[in-house]
Amino acid sequence: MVDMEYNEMELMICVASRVFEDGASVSVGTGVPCAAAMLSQKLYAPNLLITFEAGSVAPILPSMPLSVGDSTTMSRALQTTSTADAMEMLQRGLIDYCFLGGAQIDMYGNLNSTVIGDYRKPKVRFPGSGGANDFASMSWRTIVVTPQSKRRFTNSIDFITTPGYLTGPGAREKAGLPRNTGPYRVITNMAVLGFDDKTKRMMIESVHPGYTIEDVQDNTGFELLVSEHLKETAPPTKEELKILREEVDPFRAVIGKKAQ
Amino acid sequence: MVDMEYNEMELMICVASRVFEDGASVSVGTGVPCAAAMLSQKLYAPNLLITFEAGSVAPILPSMPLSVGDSTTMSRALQTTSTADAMEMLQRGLIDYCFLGGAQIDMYGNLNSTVIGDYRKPKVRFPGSGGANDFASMSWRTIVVTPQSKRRFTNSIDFITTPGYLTGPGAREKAGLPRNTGPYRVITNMAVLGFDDKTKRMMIESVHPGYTIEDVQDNTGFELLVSEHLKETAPPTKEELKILREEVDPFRAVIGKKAQ
Amino acid sequence: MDGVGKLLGFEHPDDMREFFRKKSKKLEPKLMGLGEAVDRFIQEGDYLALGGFGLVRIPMAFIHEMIRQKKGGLKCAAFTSNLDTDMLAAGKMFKETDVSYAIAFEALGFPKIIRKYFESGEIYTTEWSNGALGWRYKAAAMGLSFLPIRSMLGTDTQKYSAAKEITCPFTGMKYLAVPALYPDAAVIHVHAADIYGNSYIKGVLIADIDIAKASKKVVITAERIVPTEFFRNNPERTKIPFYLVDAVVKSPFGSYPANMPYEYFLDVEHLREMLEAFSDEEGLKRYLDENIFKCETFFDFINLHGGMKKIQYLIDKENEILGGYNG
Amino acid sequence: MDGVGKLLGFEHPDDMREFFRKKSKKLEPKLMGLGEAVDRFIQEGDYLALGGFGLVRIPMAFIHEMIRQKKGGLKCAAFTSNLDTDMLAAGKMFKETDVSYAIAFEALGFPKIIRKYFESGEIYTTEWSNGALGWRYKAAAMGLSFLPIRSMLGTDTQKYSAAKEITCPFTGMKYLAVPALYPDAAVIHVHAADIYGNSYIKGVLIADIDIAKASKKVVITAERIVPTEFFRNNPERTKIPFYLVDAVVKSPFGSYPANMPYEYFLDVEHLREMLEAFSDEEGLKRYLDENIFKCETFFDFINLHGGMKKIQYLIDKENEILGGYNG
Repeated sequence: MVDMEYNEMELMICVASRVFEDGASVSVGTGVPCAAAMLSQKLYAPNLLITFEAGSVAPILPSMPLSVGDSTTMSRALQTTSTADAMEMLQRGLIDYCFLGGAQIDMYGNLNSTVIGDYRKPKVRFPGSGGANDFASMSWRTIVVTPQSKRRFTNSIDFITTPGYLTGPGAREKAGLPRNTGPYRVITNMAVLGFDDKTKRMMIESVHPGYTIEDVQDNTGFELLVSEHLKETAPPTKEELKILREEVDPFRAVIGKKAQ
Repeated sequence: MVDMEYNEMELMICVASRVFEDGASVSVGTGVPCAAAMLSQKLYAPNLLITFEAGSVAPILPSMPLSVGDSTTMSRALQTTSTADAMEMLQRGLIDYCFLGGAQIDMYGNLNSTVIGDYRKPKVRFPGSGGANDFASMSWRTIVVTPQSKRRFTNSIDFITTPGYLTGPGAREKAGLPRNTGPYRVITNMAVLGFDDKTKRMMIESVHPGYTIEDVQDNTGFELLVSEHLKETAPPTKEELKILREEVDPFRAVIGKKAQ
Repeated sequence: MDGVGKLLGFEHPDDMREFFRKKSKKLEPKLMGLGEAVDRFIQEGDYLALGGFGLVRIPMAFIHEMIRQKKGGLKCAAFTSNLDTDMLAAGKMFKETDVSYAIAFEALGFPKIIRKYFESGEIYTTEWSNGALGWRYKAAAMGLSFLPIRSMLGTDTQKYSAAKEITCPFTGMKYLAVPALYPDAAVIHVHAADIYGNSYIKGVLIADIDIAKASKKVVITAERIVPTEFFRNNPERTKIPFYLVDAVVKSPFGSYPANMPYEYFLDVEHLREMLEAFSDEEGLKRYLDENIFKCETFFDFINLHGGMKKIQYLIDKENEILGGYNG
Repeated sequence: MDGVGKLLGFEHPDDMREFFRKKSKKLEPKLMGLGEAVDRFIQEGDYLALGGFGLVRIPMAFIHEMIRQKKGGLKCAAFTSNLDTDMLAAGKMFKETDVSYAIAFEALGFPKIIRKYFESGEIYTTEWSNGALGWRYKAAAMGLSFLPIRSMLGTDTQKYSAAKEITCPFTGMKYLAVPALYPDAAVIHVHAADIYGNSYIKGVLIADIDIAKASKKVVITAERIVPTEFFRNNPERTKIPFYLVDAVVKSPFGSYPANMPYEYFLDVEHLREMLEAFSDEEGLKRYLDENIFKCETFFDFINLHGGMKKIQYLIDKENEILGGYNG
């Protein structure tokens, strides 16, 4: 019997796993992205092509990697190559999805994972871009997974580490970024958000069971648009939870953590 | 007993083999360059680093290659890599010498191996640059091996395939080519020619036994300078001929040909 | 100085991104016969890139089948190709070419009739060095429209190319910008491939990895088909990954009479016969008739030149040079 | 928009050409001890590049010895380095850094005291993405002063970098030009090397081949020293060729507590202890004292954390994941 209670991490992973079409390609990091990609491979997209920026291509992951280049990422891989190769695969347009987090996100999906406060005198210093800027610049669709809060969802973003739609429609193209790319979904503990085609502003696509539009808006520091086709998010299925808990993350390395 | 008679090909190979310092690096092609490099490794520069543009590094050549990437070039090599790698090794300044031929050469050491006549309506079409332009642009010193004749040594060169000193002092740098590079020696059946430091014009350095300065000048379509330190070329030694004939080219693949 | 040559095989990287986005990344079987691969993946007007170098690792069986199917009107890169582009020239299959080295069989000599074809004015050439043409593939492989390089500058090779001069924003240095080369179709002969297209090449890689990344359609011809476990067990073997590949063709001895490193040496005897035959129109026609049009399979062709006995001789020769297969 | 960050580790390619010209290409023995390698090849003020990535294939024994010898005043690249640059930060060994990813031990958390060091203003940072920093190495590895790239554009990461915008001469596209990165010294941990420096890396290569080509001095630390025949018998094994290398150091288990793919897994237990210790100045000082200053050799350090038994556990764990060494 699967316990149908689920925590926020489990919810976000299950929802994220449904994004991929079979045969899509994805650049992943450790943690939630990896769990979502693994779950998706087992349930929805058996041909999901998983790549890691340290150089591994199409592994059959035995467990959650702790590091983007650790041995699990090479397990039964179809190729082990270089970071430049992985980045140039992105630059050639071969990667459909990437998966990011961040300390702050604004209404255009711009992300901060560098500093809070002034760059030269930061209150908090985070790791910086890592591969995030490259992924979000060059993959076709960026997916962000992050908990919903006023502090995180803010237009007073201290530093744009990673490009969303920058200052709005046309701004990515003007900056020189590849055509037709950008943020696609933001998956939080309360909702799935998308981006309005015209204005490129963040928009509620579906609200998770137990939450309302107001809950989502109250936990966002800027005004959200609401999709005409607003839905309630389907909760994690029995199958999703079972496979996530038993096969994807049996040691609860990711699903045992608090969403942050 | 070594037959001390030698043909022009043997002479040019022996003279060329004396150019390298031990520990120098050289990009070679098939034929004379390869024979000279092999002979040099056996007699003068055991640490001569031989590279081929198809991607082989530091082989112990069992025999004369027929093709720049054939299996002999990989025999007991220290690395098999790519053409880009080989070319970038040149671009980084890691290659001391390269070895070229050509249908025409002018007083600045510019070489033609592309066409005789008009480019779009050639009387004769030759193979083109191959790696020659890259080698002569980016290695430190270019060595040319070619028979001496008025037809070949001409300032009416139809096409500059490969850069010598272009139009004279400073022209390479002005064109954007790397600093302090250029033609170093031209080895013919009659003489060893160098280039005057100031004018970058071709200059007789040493004349082979049996030839005079006049012979060389009479077989050259432009006026040659003569080095202050003009010498007679030392003829092939017994040791050079023995090793060339017995170890380097036992099947006379190169030394059995007419110089052309 | 901007090159005056026609720019061939160039695309905007954003257009190529759209193309590569649509290309399937599924692990799906792509094995097919030579005939089908040539028919489906080589179209009139295509810009064709061939793997290998000089007399080494040439997809010769594929080229024979192209000639048999009379594929024509192509563009191609003569990138230190001789045997391969010479064969295409023999079939009068291309009209435009980026040339860095063509015609001569390197140390063995040159086929007169092919030189004549190049001199005839029937072929339009844009000039490059080997380095430049290799970097054009690499620019495309990196997803760029150009790469800065330091060769070809100041020469007529530059003048008759399609390169442009640029200035380094950090040093003020002059560079030559070589434009990306995105071939429509590439054919690469490898040592081993699985049915999905994962491919192993042993020995020098030449420009083949960049060519596979740069090209819109990639056909792999392989000495042998191996289980995918060959790659999963040791993923550093994968020189060309499956997601770049459109077709896999089993093509044993497919490089003959060229050299397949670690497998069989080149057939000097046959190459000399080819040079002889390629002296005039009549010899050329006879060679193509006997060796291609009258042969049903590539083995039929090899049988004309000694068959098993010749192949064993070339394998023995190769083992002498490279000490046998040590994969 | 030109980046406002300070340009670190840059050189004119012509100056680097002169440097590389003088570097010996002789096949000569370069084997030496850790102490000598650190003493001779790491100088105050050097720009240092470290091979590996995150918690994988880190030259940890070398870093310990650098801390022991109190090497300081360095510049370095924090190229998805955490364990490595965090250790250097722990020793307050660098003042300026190109940073693409630092501080956090990826999925395991972050060491508070290292974050504080980065927040203190004592370190000058120039900002990059992993791709950009990797391409900076690659530009140098290609002998260029820059490469055009399509990421970082439009962001503050671009603003605080030292990159410049350029225009493609063929398409008019905007690119970011990232300047070459030519480190003074690189340290790369590999699976096997011969005494001349020929080196084999198994599994992901990260940016290490480009780093080896880009750097003025290259130190290889190797799990094992092997005969040169290991490479001559199968020259595709050579990931880094001897002529790039200045020193070879035998360094078994030299990546511990980080992961050495196909050899031993990372020691989560120890990494968690480090995170704990690196919470405050006192814990940090104690960690460095006990694990480095009071240890004569790297084996002494490993013995503090379980020695043979721990190592065997990590080997077993690795064999479970990658099925044992299948070189």
